[in-house]
Amino acid sequence: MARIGVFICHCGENISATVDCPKVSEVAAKFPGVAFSTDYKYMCSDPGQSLVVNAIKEHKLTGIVVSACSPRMHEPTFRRACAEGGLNPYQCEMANIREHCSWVHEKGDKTDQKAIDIVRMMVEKVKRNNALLPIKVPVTKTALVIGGGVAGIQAALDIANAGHKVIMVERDPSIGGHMSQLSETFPTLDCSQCILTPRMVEVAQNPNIKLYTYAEIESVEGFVGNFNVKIRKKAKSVDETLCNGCGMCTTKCPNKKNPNEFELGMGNRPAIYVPFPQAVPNIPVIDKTQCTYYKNGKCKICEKVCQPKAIRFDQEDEIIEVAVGAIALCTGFDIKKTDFFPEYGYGKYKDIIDGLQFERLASASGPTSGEIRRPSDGQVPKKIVFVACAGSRDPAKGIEYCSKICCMYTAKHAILYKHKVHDGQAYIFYMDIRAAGKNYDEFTRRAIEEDQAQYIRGRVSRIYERDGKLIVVGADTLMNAQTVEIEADMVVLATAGVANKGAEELAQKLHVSYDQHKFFSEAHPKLKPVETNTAGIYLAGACQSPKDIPESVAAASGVAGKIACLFANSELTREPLIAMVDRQAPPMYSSCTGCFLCQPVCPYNAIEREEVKDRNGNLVRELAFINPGLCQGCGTCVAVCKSKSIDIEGYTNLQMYAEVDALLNS
Amino acid sequence: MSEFEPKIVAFVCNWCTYAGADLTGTSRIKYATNVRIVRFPCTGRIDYMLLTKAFASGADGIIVSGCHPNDCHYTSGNFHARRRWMVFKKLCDFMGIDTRRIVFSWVSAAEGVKWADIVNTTVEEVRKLGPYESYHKLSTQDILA
Amino acid sequence: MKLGFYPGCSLEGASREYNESVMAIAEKIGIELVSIPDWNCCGATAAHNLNKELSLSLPARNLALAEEAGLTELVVPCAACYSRFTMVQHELMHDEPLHKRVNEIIGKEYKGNLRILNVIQFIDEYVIDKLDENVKFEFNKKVACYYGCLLVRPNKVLKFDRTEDPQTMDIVMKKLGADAIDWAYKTECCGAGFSVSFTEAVARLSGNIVEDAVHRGAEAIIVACPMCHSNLDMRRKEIDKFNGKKSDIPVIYITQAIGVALGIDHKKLGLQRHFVPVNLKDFKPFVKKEIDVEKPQNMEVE
Amino acid sequence: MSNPHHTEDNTLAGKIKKNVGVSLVKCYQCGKCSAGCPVSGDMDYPPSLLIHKLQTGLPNHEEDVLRSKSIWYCLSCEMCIARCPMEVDIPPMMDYLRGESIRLNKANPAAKNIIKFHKAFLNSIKNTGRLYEMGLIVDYKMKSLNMMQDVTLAPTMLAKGKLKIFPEMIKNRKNIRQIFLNTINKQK
Ligand SMILES: Cc1cc2nc3c(=O)[nH]c(=O)nc-3n(C[C@H](O)[C@H](O)[C@H](O)COP(=O)(O)OP(=O)(O)OC[C@H]3O[C@@H](n4cnc5c(N)ncnc54)[C@H](O)[C@@H]3O)c2cc1C
Ligand SMILES: Cc1cc2nc3c(=O)[nH]c(=O)nc-3n(C[C@H](O)[C@H](O)[C@H](O)COP(=O)(O)OP(=O)(O)OC[C@H]3O[C@@H](n4cnc5c(N)ncnc54)[C@H](O)[C@@H]3O)c2cc1C
Ligand code: SF4
Ligand code: SF4
Ligand code: SF4
Ligand code: SF4
Ligand code: SF4
Ligand code: SF4
Ligand code: SF4
Ligand code: SF4
Repeated sequence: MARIGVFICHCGENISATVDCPKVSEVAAKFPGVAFSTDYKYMCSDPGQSLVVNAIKEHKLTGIVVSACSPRMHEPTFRRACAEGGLNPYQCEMANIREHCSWVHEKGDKTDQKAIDIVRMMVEKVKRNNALLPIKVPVTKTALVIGGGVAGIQAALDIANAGHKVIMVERDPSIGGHMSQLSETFPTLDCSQCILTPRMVEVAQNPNIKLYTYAEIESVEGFVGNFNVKIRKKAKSVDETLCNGCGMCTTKCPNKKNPNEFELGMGNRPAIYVPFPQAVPNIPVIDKTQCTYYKNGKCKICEKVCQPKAIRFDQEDEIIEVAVGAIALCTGFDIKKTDFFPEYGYGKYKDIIDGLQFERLASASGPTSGEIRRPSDGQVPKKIVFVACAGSRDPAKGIEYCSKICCMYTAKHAILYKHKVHDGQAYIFYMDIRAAGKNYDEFTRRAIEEDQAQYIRGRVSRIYERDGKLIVVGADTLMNAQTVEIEADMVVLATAGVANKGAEELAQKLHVSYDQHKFFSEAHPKLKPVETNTAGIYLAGACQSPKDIPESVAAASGVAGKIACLFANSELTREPLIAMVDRQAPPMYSSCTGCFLCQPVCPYNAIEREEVKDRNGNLVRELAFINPGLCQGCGTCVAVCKSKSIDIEGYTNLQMYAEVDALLNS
Repeated sequence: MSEFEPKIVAFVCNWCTYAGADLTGTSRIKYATNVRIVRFPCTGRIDYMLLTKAFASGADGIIVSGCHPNDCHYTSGNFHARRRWMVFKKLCDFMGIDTRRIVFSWVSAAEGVKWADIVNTTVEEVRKLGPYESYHKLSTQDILA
Repeated sequence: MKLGFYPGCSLEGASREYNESVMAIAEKIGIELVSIPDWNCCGATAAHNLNKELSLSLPARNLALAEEAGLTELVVPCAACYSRFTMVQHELMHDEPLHKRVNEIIGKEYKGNLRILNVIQFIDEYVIDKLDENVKFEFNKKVACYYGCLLVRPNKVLKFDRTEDPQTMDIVMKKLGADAIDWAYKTECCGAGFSVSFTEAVARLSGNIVEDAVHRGAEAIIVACPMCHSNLDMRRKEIDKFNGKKSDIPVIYITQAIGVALGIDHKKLGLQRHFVPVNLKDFKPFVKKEIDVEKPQNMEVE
Repeated sequence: MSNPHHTEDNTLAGKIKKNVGVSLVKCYQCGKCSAGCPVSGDMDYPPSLLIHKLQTGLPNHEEDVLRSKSIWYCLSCEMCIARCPMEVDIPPMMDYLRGESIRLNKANPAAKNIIKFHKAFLNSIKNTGRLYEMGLIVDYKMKSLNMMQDVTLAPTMLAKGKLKIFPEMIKNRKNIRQIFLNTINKQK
């Protein structure tokens, strides 16, 4: 006979302000099978939990229903309390009367009735709960880091230094990400390359890190502790084991006029190239779309000049399979290009550039060796306009969020500009200056007070070109919204930070969720900021939302800590809420008909064929068998099985039917 | 007579719509009280016989909601759910079950507002259709009563 | 081939030459334009400045009459009328109660089955393909194509070309052999219907337009709207006064430009009616050139 | 989304929201509209400032708006809405404000001619079904008493064949009068 305990939580006033908790408790006490019912101010508090523990012991309860917040919040808490009271932890259910009731309805009878219904439903369910034992699975203590920007580099180094193996996969020929393109970095103005390059080299030299550049994720299977990953290593047309990075090939390649991606089109590179001088690894790749040999069969000059004979025109993509226990997603972000702005000329004016292009102009290793010169004619701009929030905070353009980093880098640009062009004047059109961080506001003040940046509060309406000048038309909203027209020599748009190319496909391969802007979603915005909803997959850096370097690095170290915790045990305990095909002794009796309709629907290939043999070893029949290590408990097989031979713990047929029955027959 | 209050049952997946409905709560967005939510691990788990069961036990309308296509926590559960629903719908039409009373939708964990909208519109639509008496009457209890 | 036609008041009066040139090229390529029987004025800015329902009803009556007459496509050369018609159709089709009310007011039923074309769309769909075989002269002039506001805004409703830096007229003119320049005032407002009541503003706004076109070396401004035309042409005295210098750049309708290239008599195109004299001479015989007529990528049109 | 618990918004901004569906709370005062507006220099309050005055909901600011020149100088050119990041639809708001300004007898004196021109224009349509330009000019001059304006324009137009001496009349003028009676003339 079931003896169920019901605990109604007030959640301070969060529930009790709209739901009559004592009444619900009273009604619940009369439900068949309920042996004990009470209400309390904070069920999750220590006294609240003790109340549960004591009630289980005192009233010899066989199951409990905690009617409180969402099970997504406190189910583990009360399962623990349940276990402490001496019950199996899975004899506990939560009735969600906060998120699904008190917070979404007004006070009144209907709301009370709904709360009562929810409780009744869970009472009926919990009566049918089975005692379950947690499942243990082994953990492969190797981490996969996807993306080799500053976030990926930090995560990889931290994990490797904790003594675990790391595999890093980077899409480009070199690691470094966007930080390697920056000139100097706010809020301290250290040289980006100077602080990043040593870390890049550390990655290459750390014996615990295996680096695959020019590589992408092909597929991911498995689950926390046991992922199987296929990596596609794209053909570089260069044998990495032979190449010594001498650079003869790149200097001698006659095909030099290809737009340089690293310089954002503001320079050229040969068909065989290393993206930038400090690249890690320092091994060139041939761009097959541009190489003369790949295009029309002639040339091969690089092959001739390469002394170690490292050029391999017939090299093919390689698929590498690895087993890893955890994955860190660090694929970063990108920024909108200037052609995104109709009112600023659809990208047709050469001297309207984006922030990254300005970083390259300001960088000592950039196309102008650090002199600020405009792309059209190489002149030094004497009047320069920076446009903040270009595309950000602009629902009409589909980007309603603030890109967070651009206020700061625009102030930085104004400072760098003034340091390089002493008689130049910088104007910044802005809406708000968002500089919340340690020493950040001080930094923007410095741009204004020391480096004479003129901040004009208003959005630019239009930019057009006339007689070699860019006419920037804005309004000054602090001056009666009067029109301000500036004849500029160059304009820098602080374009919106957006999700990286391919983020959506990658998320789908990994089964992690992402928001409407294709940024990856964290499991909880406050309390699980570096976890994803998929166990064993973590995220760090700008792939989550635009982030600056300190934040990206902090998150990356957070991820490394999480992964080190995961790797601290050789076994992982998993929730036993998985599916099973029914089996009854004696030998292998089952209602399973062996139709195997269930097999193809399982997303994790968890359903296997089990052979039933007679004494003589002859095959009698085949039955479905679910591998408990692989099943993730989605329940799809349960729904397709026509003979109802599969059931899933936590959501058994009996439980679900009982719930539906209980809901409405009031 | 007071207005007819339809009884709506929502079959939702744990990862997207259940979390979306949680978000509706955390955002304090108000909606009609008529709905009762049943949590499933995935829409793929939903056995459509449960829909007829729900009608039999007095539901006037049903919402089935899970992750958006390609966003299923288990990759493809929601596709299988859709596919089976196509088949089941034909069966329903054949059996004379009013499929206008079954609303399919996608609500992600980020769509708290959408969840409230879906509940409210479903309640209004079903209110227009009236109580599903023709079905309820056939449920065993009534026949025996 | 028959298409519906709404001339609108200005084409019957102050902008006769626009009407004449539309008719002339339509005739040349064998399209019959059928006017809506007993059409009325669309109300223009005045109506929607003063009364919303009136501003919906006046155009709606025309649309209903066109439907009654069995027309399915309606060419509306005046950009102002075109804008009013398209906006009204959009509003009525998206607001059921309003639609009902307007039908009651006009005492007719507009169902919403008309396709409304402005003159450039008309050219794009029905004229362009016939140009190569019919064009006699190459329009070898530097031209500034001026779109104004009503042809391209609001983009969400009109869904025609891109809002900033539109290209359709430029493409037509390039096909005729012209050099369509890149300039800054393509879609800036000329002062629209304020010609009489707020002349100073019109002089300034149109003045800036003329000045930029001249500054960049254009030999003609090409327009597709009678209001633009009358502001830029008939207000030239005020414009020159505002700019402090005399300008003789002619303002011609795109239909006149096509007519000229087709070899139609200039009188028949009404070129003599302009305030700023039009002296378009020295045309070379037309040689078909492959020009890059790719529509620009960034079209915001769905 | 407005919160059902809030009391009804009786400010002018609230009425704009209710009557023309334009939500002024969305405007975050970026000034892009004012920067692009071709006549913002003629206006006493450029569009963004006009909106800000309404956002405050204070009677003196609302009064300023209804008595402003701005609402009459707006050309309905749609430049503002074409570029507004928050899609605040200013032209219909202007239409509504003009209506209110006339209704409450608060129209700015500078708008006199503009209103007279519009009225003369509509008169022509009401009488003939179409715009009779010659009549319009005469009517407008009578109304505005601005006899000398454009004295040279009309003769040149006549000479170029651009002005008709006699009005065109549509057949079903009754229908047109009906439309006027059901709309604008209903107000009185
Ligand atoms: C103009 C500008 C100026 C800035 N200035 C500063 C500053 O002064 N100070 C500051 O703190 N921050 C600054 N930032 C921000 C800084 O660039 C970011 O914080 C930082 O780059 C984020 O690092 P990340 O590793 O997360 O991403 P990224 O730097 O974007 O690196 C991501 C890496 O992942 C790789 N990748 C992407 N997709 C895949 C895939 N599918 N498979 C494998 N690899 C993949 C990429 O190739 C790249 O190497 C600036 C940003 C911009 C745009
Ligand atoms: C008015 C207000 C509203 C806020 N609202 C939000 C919000 O809505 N959302 C949000 O995300 N954040 C909010 N915050 C910020 C949030 O409170 C902080 O982010 C968070 O509390 C920081 O946590 P902490 O652990 O670092 O520090 P604290 O919360 O300050 O905790 C520090 C602890 O250390 C103890 N301690 C201090 N010194 C010693 C010592 N010498 N030895 C031993 N123990 C010591 C203290 O007693 C305290 O318990 C708000 C902050 C304020 C002030
Ligand atoms: S258990 Fe949940 S509902 Fe109760 S007090 Fe804790 S958080 Fe609030
Ligand atoms: S020449 Fe050969 S060894 Fe030298 S960088 Fe090129 S591929 Fe490497
Ligand atoms: S073969 Fe290709 S990469 Fe090598 S030198 Fe020639 S063009 Fe350059
Ligand atoms: S960080 Fe500053 S510039 Fe960038 S979007 Fe936010 S407010 Fe605009
Ligand atoms: S669907 Fe059911 S009966 Fe068919 S093989 Fe799978 S478990 Fe057995
Ligand atoms: S519940 Fe069934 S379908 Fe889902 S993972 Fe487990 S075995 Fe596969
Ligand atoms: S452009 Fe839009 S958001 Fe900006 S001030 Fe004008 S109305 Fe407000
Ligand atoms: S519609 Fe009116 S307010 Fe808007 S830009 Fe044009 S003139 Fe200015």
